[in-house]
Amino acid sequence: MKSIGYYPGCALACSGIELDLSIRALSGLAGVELCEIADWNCCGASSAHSTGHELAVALPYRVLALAEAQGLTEILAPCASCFSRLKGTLVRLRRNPEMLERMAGLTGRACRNSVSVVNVVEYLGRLLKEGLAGKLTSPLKGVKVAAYYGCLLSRGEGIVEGEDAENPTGMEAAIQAAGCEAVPWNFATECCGGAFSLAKPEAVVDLSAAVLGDAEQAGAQMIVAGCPMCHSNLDMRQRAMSAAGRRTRPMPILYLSELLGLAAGIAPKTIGLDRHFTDAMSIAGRSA
Amino acid sequence: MEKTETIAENARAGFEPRIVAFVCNWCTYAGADLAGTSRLQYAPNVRILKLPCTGRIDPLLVLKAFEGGADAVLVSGCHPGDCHYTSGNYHARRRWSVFGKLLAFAGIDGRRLYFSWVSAAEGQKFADLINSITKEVRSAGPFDPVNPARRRT
Amino acid sequence: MSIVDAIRADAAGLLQTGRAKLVLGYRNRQGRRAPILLADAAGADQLVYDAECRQNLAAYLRKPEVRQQFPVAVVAGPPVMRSLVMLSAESQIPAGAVTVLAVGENEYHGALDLAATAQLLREKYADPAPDEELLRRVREVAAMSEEERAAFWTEQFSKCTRCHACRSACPGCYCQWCISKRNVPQWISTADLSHGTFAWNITRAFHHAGRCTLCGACEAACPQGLPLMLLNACVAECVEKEFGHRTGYDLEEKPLIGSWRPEDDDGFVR
Amino acid sequence: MARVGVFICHCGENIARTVDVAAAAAAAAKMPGVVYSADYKYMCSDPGQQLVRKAIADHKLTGAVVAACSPRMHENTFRRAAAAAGMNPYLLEMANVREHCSWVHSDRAAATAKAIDLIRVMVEKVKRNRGLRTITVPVEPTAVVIGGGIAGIQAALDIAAGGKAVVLIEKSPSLGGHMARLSETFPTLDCSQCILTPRMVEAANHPNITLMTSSEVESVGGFVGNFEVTVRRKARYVDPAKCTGCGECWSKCPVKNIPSEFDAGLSRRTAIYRASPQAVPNQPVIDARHCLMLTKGRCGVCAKVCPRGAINFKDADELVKVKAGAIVLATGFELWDHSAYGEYGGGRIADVIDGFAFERLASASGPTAGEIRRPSDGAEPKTVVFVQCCGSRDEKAGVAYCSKICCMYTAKHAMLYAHKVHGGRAVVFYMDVRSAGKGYDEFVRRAIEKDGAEYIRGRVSKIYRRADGKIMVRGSDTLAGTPVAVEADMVVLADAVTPRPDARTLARMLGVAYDADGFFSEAHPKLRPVETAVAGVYLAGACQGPKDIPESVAQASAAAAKTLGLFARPKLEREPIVARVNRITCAHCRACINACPYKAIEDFNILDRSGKVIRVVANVNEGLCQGCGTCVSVCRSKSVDLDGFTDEQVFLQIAALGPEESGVKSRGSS
Amino acid sequence: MNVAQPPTLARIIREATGLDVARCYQCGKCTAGCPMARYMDLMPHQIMRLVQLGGAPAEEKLLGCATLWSCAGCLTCTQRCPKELDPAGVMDVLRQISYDRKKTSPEQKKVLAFHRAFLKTVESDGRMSEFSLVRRYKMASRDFMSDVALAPAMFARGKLKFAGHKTPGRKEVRRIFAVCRKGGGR
Repeated sequence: MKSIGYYPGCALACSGIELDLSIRALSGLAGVELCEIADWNCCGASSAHSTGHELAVALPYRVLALAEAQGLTEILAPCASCFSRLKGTLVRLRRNPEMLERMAGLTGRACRNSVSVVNVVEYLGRLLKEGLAGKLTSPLKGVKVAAYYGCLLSRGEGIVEGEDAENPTGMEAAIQAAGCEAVPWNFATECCGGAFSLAKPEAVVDLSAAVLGDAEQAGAQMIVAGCPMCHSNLDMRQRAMSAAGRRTRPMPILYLSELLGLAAGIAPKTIGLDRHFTDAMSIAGRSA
Repeated sequence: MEKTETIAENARAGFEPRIVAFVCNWCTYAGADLAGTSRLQYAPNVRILKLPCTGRIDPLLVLKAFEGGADAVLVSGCHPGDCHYTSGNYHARRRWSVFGKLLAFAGIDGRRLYFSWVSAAEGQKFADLINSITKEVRSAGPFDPVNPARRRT
Repeated sequence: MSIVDAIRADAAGLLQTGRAKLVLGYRNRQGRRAPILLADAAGADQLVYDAECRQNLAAYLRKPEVRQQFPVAVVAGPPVMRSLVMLSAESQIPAGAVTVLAVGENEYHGALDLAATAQLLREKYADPAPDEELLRRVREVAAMSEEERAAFWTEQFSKCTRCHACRSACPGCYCQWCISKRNVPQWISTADLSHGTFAWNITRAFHHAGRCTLCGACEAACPQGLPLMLLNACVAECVEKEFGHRTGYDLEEKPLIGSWRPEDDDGFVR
Repeated sequence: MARVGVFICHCGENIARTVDVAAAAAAAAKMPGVVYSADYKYMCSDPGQQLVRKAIADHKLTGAVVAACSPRMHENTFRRAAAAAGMNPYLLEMANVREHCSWVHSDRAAATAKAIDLIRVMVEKVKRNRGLRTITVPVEPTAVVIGGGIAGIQAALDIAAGGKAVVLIEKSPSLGGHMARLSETFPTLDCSQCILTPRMVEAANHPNITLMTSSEVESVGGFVGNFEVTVRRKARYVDPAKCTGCGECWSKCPVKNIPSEFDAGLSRRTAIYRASPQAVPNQPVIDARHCLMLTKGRCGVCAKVCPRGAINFKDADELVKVKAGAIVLATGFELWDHSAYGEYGGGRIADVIDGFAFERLASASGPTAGEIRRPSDGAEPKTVVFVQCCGSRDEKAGVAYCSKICCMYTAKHAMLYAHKVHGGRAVVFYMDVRSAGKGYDEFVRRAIEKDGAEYIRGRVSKIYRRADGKIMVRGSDTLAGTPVAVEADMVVLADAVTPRPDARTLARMLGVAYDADGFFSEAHPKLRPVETAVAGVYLAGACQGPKDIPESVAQASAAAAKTLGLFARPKLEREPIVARVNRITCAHCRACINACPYKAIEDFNILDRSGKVIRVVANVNEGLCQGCGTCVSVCRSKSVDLDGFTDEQVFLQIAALGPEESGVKSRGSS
Repeated sequence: MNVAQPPTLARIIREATGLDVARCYQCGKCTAGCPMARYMDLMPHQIMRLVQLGGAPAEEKLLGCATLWSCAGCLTCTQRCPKELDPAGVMDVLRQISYDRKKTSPEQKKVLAFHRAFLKTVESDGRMSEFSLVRRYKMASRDFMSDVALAPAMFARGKLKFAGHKTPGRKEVRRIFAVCRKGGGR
């Protein structure tokens, strides 16, 4: 893999900035060029999906059409939500060519639906296989990690491929490559509350706390996530959780890419480890 | 519904196709029985000849039926996997596949020869099949009894 | 040593050693190629072989006078070799009864038994170059409208006198009691010529499904010049496309008509 | 010269309403060869049949056509009548003018014309019918019963009681099957082994029963009355003639850590072992995969301690051929593997067990002597959750069908638990309670009302083990409309009942059909539930579909009755619809031999006086031929023909529909 | 003989998703696994049941319920449905109908406000920026107090930026919104 199309998505510019930073750092290290799709737009996330059937397809369609027009064959969507919207649309259009035409008319952009979309777990897995593993010079020996997939990296028929939805294992190889130990636990694919962080914070606190609780019980010292939404819910809401009497000890939440970044000896600030709400810098100390 | 339609067309065409159906005893014959017990109406143009199994239905019998003056021939038996004799219909299917293509190549109109799977439970399918075939053959016109390889016009 | 010399040498050798009591080959007769049944090694130098040798000598194997002389040797190019393998698969050739003087595309492979012949065919002649001219003719007929095609064949079949030269020329037609000879009941009508000829020509083509090696002997033998190869080619193409069946490459070959696979074409069935 | 009689039935109004029967009778009378023609209100009635019999006799008929209902309805009736009148029954044919004519058309003219055609077709056929004689084949009065569970045992005992020989083949080293592993049985809670063990012993000792344990069917040839079954008797390394079952060997065997199949892995066994203390025959076998002597070539302790020198490490499999007239399939079932349910822990949680494991826990002869202890730590579970429909009725990850017995045994489990663990809490998640059966629903109610089982209607979505050891069960109560979470100490999954994976192989050997799930198919779902489509092969027990014990036993006895019925006559009569080869014209291309689904056609050598083979031709074995006629169609020289459906007959039938005859008014010339 | 059926929700769902809700046999596995169940007034299996039931009262209940707006779309129900149905997908369709027909119950104003704010942002900028999203959301929901504590920290961490990023193609995006609003390319 020399280069790959890149769809950062809205969150990676703000709340999910660490994901963006760490992905770019790792790609640089692995010598993979990220070609950001010019003029990309928001995928519509769950809002478009919740309120408008057409819109929920049209927005991702435009992104796919742009990517294709810019000669990209494969795009990385690190945000799990963007990933599932883009790939979901791609799969639907593949099954429904009639809709493909309608979208072309609706957006005024033609598209053969030829690009493929990969998520952050697949992408990092490939980087490791293609040589990154050898560059992980300062592994975090023996750190116990709970691999958290949440919903969008484990479920979705035809969207998440090559994973057992009830028992996904995609992250484990990466975690071991980073020198850590992936602990078995029960909430790897439970929901954190997702897009309700603003509208139903109480639900998010409730569900996220349960996730943290189980990870802690399983003896995990940190949780590794792939999705910015999960990350902000688990990371940002910990104070609210303790306020609600649901949590006592803080639990660092890292992106898988951050973990690998550390293991590769990249400076913590470069990958945004200092931007977390719940201290993660202490983890950096663990890397040999 | 179907019947009145049929009659109307007869009036127009004044031609009633003769359709010979070679069917197996266990599925299609029983399916036709079911059409009967369910009182499903269909065009009276078909004449059923019963054989034990589609395996027994030599494609050359089709030529005989044409020779005998049939305007079209239907061959029908058990769905794949349901054969009472386990594999007679599989044998038949392969023969038909070759024979059908050969006849088409030799200039026999596709509307003269039909193959179908009709199970003992598919009375409705049998009735619908006969009706649609009758329609098609009626549009194809009489089969030339003197010259099999030419459609009389 | 030229191919012909090699054939002559092997033929003579086989006859002398008694490994063959008879050699079926080709010779010249007034500048045309004709079959010869050679019993004496001395006559071996009459044997010839070239592109003109189109007659399928495997057809002679059904004749009593030949069968009584088993073991025999047959001069054979690839199509004839395939006929021999097919006949053996259909238990028409007793074990060891036939040695093949195998002539390939401008090389001679020597005197082989049938097993070796089948292997040779699989290794060197698995995909014979398609007869472009024949394919063109087939496409032509296939492209016709139904009416045109019907008219075309009516025209062709009307020429048939049912002399059955096609049958005699074809090694696959070894039934002493050919369906066309059956009277009770009568499969091929003799009363109604047009029906009879249609039935006969269709039946002949169909009975060779998965058995015809497109050797061309039938068409060559037809005094009326019926385009029999069109029908053969149509069937052969269907057989290969639908069932991946190639005739005459395997002594254990199961008959195409008379075996099946669950995944066989089902699309044409309602 | 043919003398055919035609008998046209009004079937009350059923035929007469749309078909002008009088006109039809008149037309029939004019058909060449027809010497008698009549119509009658109910031809199948006694006077109707009388009319047929009389006409056959009076007019010396050589053939008869009854134009009435479908032959499926009354062909036998009328053929019997013909026979009674001294005519060969196969000289009578039926023209189906009801199902295929009067009931499906309403245009009287068209229907009548068609009826006349159908009659003419059969008249033409019957002229060429031969008076066939039913084929008789000798019957070997020995039954092979495959499977030594309760169904197999019952079938074997009933057949043996009928005075016929039985060979009872069991794959495992002991009789008893699943039932031997049960604790109590519903709905009476009587002890399973107490009722089963005597029957096992009886079967083993019965003079008419030959018991073959550790044996599997290798291949099956032949046909009804004359099967040849090849059985592989697997090496047991213990000489049954010498072994007394004293137990010296297994008490000394050093390999002691093999999970016991019988105890669902809840206990350990040795490498030389017997399935259970009640095993029949009560003799050990050596498990070659674990025996040190057989794997590493050292040890041999059992041989040293055996007082009778019964151990034989050189023992090898042997193939035994059995001739049999009938075969009873009783191969039973196995439980669906719930590790396919990732959301239930994927089989990785020790205290999430299946029904058999619970049976063993509850069984007095089980690893815990009947005390309910959970596998992980042997603690007594205070809360047990029972989950029904685990894999059943799940088109996505499991099987689509209902496993039928789970509702009952789960109720039993809940009950047994309540009786054994006082103050314990039994929670049952169910979708529906299917308890149709004598005393069954009362039984379930008792579990709920007397023994306090908490029934919750809803599927379980997730089961996981918390760090504190509690097993969380997340289900729902669809009636209350709320999710329900239960903290359990042990979970029992009522796994679906599935056919044995090797049943398909056996089915193919026998030519028996099986359904999409792999259960053997009966010949008719209602009227022939015990037979298969293969004559002489019968079904008993759960190999045909989920069944409880009484049903299995009932079907086993039915299969035995069928078998005894078959054996009641020394010879067997079969429909004489068989293929025949014309030896003069056969070119021996072997196409028919290849095509025959029943391997009924073989080579036949024609010899000269000196016994030298002059020609080889095809030859049909009447006993094997089922009359499908596939061979007829593949024969190019038309040297094979089918009795009752000869080419000649079909030709005449076709001709009978020719333009000049056919009733379909054609080309407007009406 | 077919009498024209009024387009019931069941039919709309079949046409939109190809799912036949009649297949649901009410096992309740969806409800059992739903993380948001406790925030729902109708359980997922009850949603399926009411769709099966059909008729005006059932439809009123369905389109006005809180459940549609409490579904997190985590797909747990869909993943585990033994009848291979898609309760989450059914929710999506119902939610969209509820939104189009303006049947959404007032209690859901916060969720609606969020979605509206989100889409407004995307419509004007082509992309979403948390800042303008939060601003719009607070205005619409009148829910000023919650999470204000987080804002400064977010700014500090570069997780909230005043400058919402606008994409050049936003006009095009606006057109797409416009077209979809009037029933799209249908």
